[in-house]
Amino acid sequence: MTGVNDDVPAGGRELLRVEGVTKSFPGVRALDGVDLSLRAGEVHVLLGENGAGKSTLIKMLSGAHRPDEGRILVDGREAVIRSAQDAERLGIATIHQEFNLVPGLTVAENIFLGRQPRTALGLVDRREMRARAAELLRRVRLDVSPATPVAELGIARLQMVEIAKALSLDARVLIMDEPTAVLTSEEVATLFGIVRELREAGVGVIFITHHLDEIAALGDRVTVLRDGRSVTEVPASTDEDELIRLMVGRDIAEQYPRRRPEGPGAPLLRVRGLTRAGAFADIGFEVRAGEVVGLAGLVGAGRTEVARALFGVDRYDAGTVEVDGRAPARGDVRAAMRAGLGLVPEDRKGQGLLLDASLRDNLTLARLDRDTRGGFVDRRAQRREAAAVAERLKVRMSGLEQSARTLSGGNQQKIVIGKWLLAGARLLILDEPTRGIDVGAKVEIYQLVNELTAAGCAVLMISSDLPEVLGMSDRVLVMAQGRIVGELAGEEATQDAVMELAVRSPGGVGNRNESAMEGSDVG
Amino acid sequence: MSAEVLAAPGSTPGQWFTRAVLRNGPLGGLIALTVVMAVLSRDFLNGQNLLNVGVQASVTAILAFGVTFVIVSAGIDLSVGSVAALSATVVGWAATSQGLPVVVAVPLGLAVGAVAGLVSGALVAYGRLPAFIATLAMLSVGRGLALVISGGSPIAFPASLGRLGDTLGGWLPVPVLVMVAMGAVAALVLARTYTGRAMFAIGGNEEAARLSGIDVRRRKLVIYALSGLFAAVAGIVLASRLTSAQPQAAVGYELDAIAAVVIGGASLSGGSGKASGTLIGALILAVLRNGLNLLSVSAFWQQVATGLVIALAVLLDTLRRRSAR
Amino acid sequence: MSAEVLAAPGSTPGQWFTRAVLRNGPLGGLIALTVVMAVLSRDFLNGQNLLNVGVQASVTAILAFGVTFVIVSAGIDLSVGSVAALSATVVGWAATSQGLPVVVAVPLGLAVGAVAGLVSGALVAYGRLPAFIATLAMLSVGRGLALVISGGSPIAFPASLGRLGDTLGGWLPVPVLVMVAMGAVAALVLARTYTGRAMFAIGGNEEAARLSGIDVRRRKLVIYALSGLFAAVAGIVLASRLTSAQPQAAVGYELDAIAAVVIGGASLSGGSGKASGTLIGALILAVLRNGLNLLSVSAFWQQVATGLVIALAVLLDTLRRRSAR
Amino acid sequence: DRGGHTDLGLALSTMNNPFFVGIKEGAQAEAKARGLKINITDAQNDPTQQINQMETFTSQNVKAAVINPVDSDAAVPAVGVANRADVPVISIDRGVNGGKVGSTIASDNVAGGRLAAKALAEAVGGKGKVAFLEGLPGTSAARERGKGFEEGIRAWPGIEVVARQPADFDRTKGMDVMANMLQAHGDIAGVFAANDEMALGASKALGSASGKVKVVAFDGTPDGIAAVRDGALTATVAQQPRLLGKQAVDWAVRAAEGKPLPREVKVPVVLVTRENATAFTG
Ligand SMILES: Nc1ncnc2c1ncn2[C@@H]1O[C@H](COP(=O)(O)OP(=O)(O)OP(=O)(O)O)[C@@H](O)[C@H]1O
Ligand SMILES: Nc1ncnc2c1ncn2[C@@H]1O[C@H](COP(=O)(O)OP(=O)(O)OP(=O)(O)O)[C@@H](O)[C@H]1O
Ligand SMILES: [Mg+2]
Ligand SMILES: [Mg+2]
Repeated sequence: MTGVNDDVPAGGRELLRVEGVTKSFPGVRALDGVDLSLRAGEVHVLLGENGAGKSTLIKMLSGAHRPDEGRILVDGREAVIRSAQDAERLGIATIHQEFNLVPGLTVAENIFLGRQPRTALGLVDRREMRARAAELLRRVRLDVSPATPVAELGIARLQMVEIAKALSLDARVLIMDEPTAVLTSEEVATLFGIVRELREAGVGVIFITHHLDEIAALGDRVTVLRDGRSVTEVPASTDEDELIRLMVGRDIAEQYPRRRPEGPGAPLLRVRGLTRAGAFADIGFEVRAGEVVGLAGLVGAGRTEVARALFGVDRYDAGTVEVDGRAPARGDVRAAMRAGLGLVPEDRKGQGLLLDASLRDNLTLARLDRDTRGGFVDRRAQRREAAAVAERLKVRMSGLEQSARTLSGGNQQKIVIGKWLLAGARLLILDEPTRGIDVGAKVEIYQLVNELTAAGCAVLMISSDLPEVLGMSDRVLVMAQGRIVGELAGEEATQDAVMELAVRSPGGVGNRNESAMEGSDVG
Repeated sequence: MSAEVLAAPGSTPGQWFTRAVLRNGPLGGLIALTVVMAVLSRDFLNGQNLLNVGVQASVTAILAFGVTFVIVSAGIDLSVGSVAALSATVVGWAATSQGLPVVVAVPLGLAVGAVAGLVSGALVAYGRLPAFIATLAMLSVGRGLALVISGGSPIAFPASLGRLGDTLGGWLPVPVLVMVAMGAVAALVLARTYTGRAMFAIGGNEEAARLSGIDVRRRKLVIYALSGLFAAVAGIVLASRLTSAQPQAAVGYELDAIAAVVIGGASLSGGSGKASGTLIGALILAVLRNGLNLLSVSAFWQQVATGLVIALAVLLDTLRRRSAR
Repeated sequence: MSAEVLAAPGSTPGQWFTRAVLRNGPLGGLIALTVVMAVLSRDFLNGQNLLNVGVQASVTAILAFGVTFVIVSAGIDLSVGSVAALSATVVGWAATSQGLPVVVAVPLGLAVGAVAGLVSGALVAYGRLPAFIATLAMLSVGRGLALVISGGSPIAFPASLGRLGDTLGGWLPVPVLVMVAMGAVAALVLARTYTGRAMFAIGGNEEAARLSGIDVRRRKLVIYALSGLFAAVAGIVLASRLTSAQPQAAVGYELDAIAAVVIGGASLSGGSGKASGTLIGALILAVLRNGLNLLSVSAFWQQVATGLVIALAVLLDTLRRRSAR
Repeated sequence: DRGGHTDLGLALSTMNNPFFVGIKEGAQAEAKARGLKINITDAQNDPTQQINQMETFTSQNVKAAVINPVDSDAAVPAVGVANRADVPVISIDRGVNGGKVGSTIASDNVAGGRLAAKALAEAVGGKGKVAFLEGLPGTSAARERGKGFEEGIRAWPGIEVVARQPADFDRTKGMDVMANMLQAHGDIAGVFAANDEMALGASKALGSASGKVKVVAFDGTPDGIAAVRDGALTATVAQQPRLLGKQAVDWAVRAAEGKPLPREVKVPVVLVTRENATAFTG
């Protein structure tokens, strides 16, 4: 797909202007004199590594944070944005990087949270609210009832609800912080369609993404942030290598630097007939020492469920799991760990980290037993081990006592992986390992995968990022509707081949519409 | 979900019973307990006794409705027993000691309750105190003030207010009516008002609520003030029943109220809760106490039994939810 | 952080004071309160009175150390007062009514405390009850059992155990020694044992702890059992001071214990807490009560003052953390 | 004045009952009349707090201390605190089972219980079913009054105690427990409540039946006396809390002066009925 914008000098009058904005958190200067401008009818992409300050910048515009210095101008007039209500009044709508949905409430109520339509008596008008929500859901092509509690939705659908919520504001400025990180190509295509319509209607859009390919497809201008400073502003048609260089300050030779060790080793993991009613059925595959096996599929295909069952988090109804010829007990995480498995979960913050604990405690958590002698923990050994692994992974931190919450996404992910290195895992299951992680940090994680396989370990990599699966896997398994529908070895694994399998129902009949295929072109 | 229909054709009574309990959660628990009591004591299932149970549940239930707001918004209110006593004491003091008319004294008492709640709310919202601590402090302060105002002795309640504790037409107890009315108000607030929906939003995900433009701090003020207001109503009903305001009334009622809310199916981590559930929770506690008295269970064993039933009731509800998955 | 050095050269005493309080959190609060009391009452700052404060803090502090474990793991334990009374009653019953030797009676009492905790823990870990409800049930059951065993009357404590409530060398109170020893054990458990580190992990993020191979449910059993065990020790110290086991002892102490833990800087949402902070929290409460008594503040106003100081102490700590950011 | 000096200490078991408030007021009035400074503390029914408060008194160097024990056994260490500091101790309302106590000033709970039994039996005409509302389980007042009542009622073979339930000395509980008892025992002729508060609750629960069912109470609080006057209660075994408080101060002063003291001072309990209610002043 070609950018429609390459030659059109996009945009009209200036809607928004940020001048010399500075913001510090304890120990970090997150923003340092940042400038940005947004015109009506343009898509302005913010680009930068993890921790560059993108989210902090947009939080100034949405009223979540106040700048320490600098000014924000809306329609040329200085604006003080103290709260979400102020932002709303100024016509600014924001989709934050973290979901801001209330699990117990319905889709309709989440969309109109804090702005529910009222009846004459001042009570919430549910009928009106549902009708208006249904309209918005149609617009984002989300096929759920407005009365569904959002707790029942998967992560991609949550993101679409967030988008519907932002659209409901009819804002003049729409800010989207990594909206595509959790979407599949199909939904990305829908989203792009909506953004283009808005651009036509004169809305100014600020768009943050780590997927470089989306920039040319959608953007008009790009502002690159590095270490809290705005480095430069370039047209969106700038080529990817140049963007990477601007963003990370150096060249990255290869985005997917997979180095496969000589010859496949002995089978490490063997799964046969694994089934759990309602989640997945008859899953069988093998992973050999030194291999990276990719597990591709559309969101909701059941990949996460399989990973959790393998690792003993959830039970399964039938089937066998063997690690190194031995079968760890079902539904027992500790048995799976003893057998040599490790799981890097898709929800890094919710399931991977003790956000407020130190990096030392996080890194050594999975080997707490081993560091314990006679009930007492060898804290000195823990410190030594944590220091060694943090150094090996090149974690950017102020020290081992820093809390995990204050690290950037990529460094947080390194901590989770480091935890399993210290625990001695030989087969690592990575579930969406680079979701929301910048190009530079991604490459570091891929290099780590290489190191692991070179040392005789193996990796099962679940990812919705097709180029990543293709670029890093030695073999690709494709799941659809809870079953493995195909296996593609190295050279046969192309985007088209994977997508064709992924959208096919296990019965063999394709049931997805064309937009899925169209969306896959984006990558 | 707790209102699902009891439909189970073609099963034995035992199966039916188990299923009824499991399907209907707190209501099932209440029914089960009622059946057990009716079987054990022939005095239990008669109209007068059931009205007694209603009266005995009323104060706890009214307190618990207010606490429901707080718990739905992921807070907790330990001060309701003290605030109830303080409000009633203020009414008694104003009406009896100061000779103010009842139409002034009662609104004054209600205002005191709301202000006590407001103060707790301000400590939580603006002082960022954990709700447990802010309301624990208010528990102590409220009780102290009630004692100071009354000098430690009960204050007679004006006769006109005593009627609040009486019966209508010789049989329908007014406290039960007040309980039902306050329950209806609580249900309406929770389901249909802006503040009610904000309670669910704040309890479910406070950050999301804030970023969606809900003024979380101001809402918290309203939530705790409502809890204080309900406590004041409960205190006035209690004092009317006794025809005197007791500064030491309602000691420890906060734990009963919280237990009623949780037995009624609300989660202490916020985001869920229903007025109907809370009513059922309060009724379960009242049926239990009434039944144990009817059965002449020894005082000591009554405490043991109460603990067991509280644990059992919530356990059943947890089981039900898990099996519903 | 609370142990930072008090270094503030070149500032007025007022500034120094504010800064000392703000920098040192709970310790700062304790120092401030002590200074205030010393200024207001000349009886406060003498050796004997300070030892009295230590003794008066001891039971709350020992209970609070146990509760610290539970709060660090994001739970709560409302049953500690009841469990303390139950354990002491069992010791009295075994030693006095059954004539068992003290070396049998005391371990029996400790075991009863641990088992009561274990039961709460099982309800939380396997029954998935909210800790608030499980331990509220245990509060009721424990008290009931203490009354049943004692028949409602106090049981004399054997003389040899009475010494636990006495002084060593005529001045050093044994309860203070026990408090310090249990505090050291608690600090060691929290900082250096597997279970202690697991408490922080479970409290920090239970799901992450489980996915990192910590057997969360079994650890919860241990955590609540420890809390019960500490409660038993507190109960025995309390009964030794009274030279008799009182089935109605320690009513409401759970709220004091929880307040001590939170005043000491722990978060009720789990993942943080220190034994030293808890000790300071218990001392703040004891200094406050002792000082108010010394100042002859009326009993009613004492309750008001206690509430205010609890709120203030936690407010100061919250302020400190915000300014430290 | 940095707290100034304090002459006397009075450690009350609780103030959550008008009876103890009466003691407090009697003591306060007497101390004021004598120009003495008295520190009155409230242990909230917790014997440990009582020890703490005695320690406070010794820190204040009081000349004498009065203790109103939460529990007779558990007060021994509290008395020990004063003994060690050579502060003379008077106990009030309840005895102390050990330690060195100058005088015990009390109305006799056991005797009062017997008196109540007699009054109730006579009121119901020597026969019929009666119910008993007990005090807070585990407290000495509940035990002793219960003991006296059980002993006393045994002398009346025509009377059967058909129900016995605690209502924790609390008016609300008194009302609720009475209502529940009436369900199981609609035919009772009389009730003994171990304090006025519970009796007032019970009489509310009896409602229209309150004329027929005789209620005998204990304490003689202002509310209780008023209820006897109105006929809501049949009788109450009145203690004289103000007198107790006054005498406590009297004897404490004498103790401080080193004068000899009697071991026991019995402040009589008085059966207050409709006839003498108007005349009675606690
Ligand atoms: N509330 C906060 N407290 C402390 N530090 C913060 C806070 N929010 C952000 N930071 C820090 O500010 C810096 C910028 O963070 P920000 O979230 O803006 O980065 P980002 O560019 O959005 O990164 P990503 O691509 O990972 O989303 C980081 O160092 C981050 O750790
Ligand atoms: N907690 C849950 N309750 C109910 N259904 C769920 C739950 N979690 C997942 N599901 C459903 O189970 C199916 C498999 O979801 P799963 O998350 O395993 O898919 P996935 O292939 O891993 O997708 P993703 O790309 O989001 O990781 C989906 O239909 C999903 O909606
Ligand atoms: Mg970001
Ligand atoms: Mg997944």
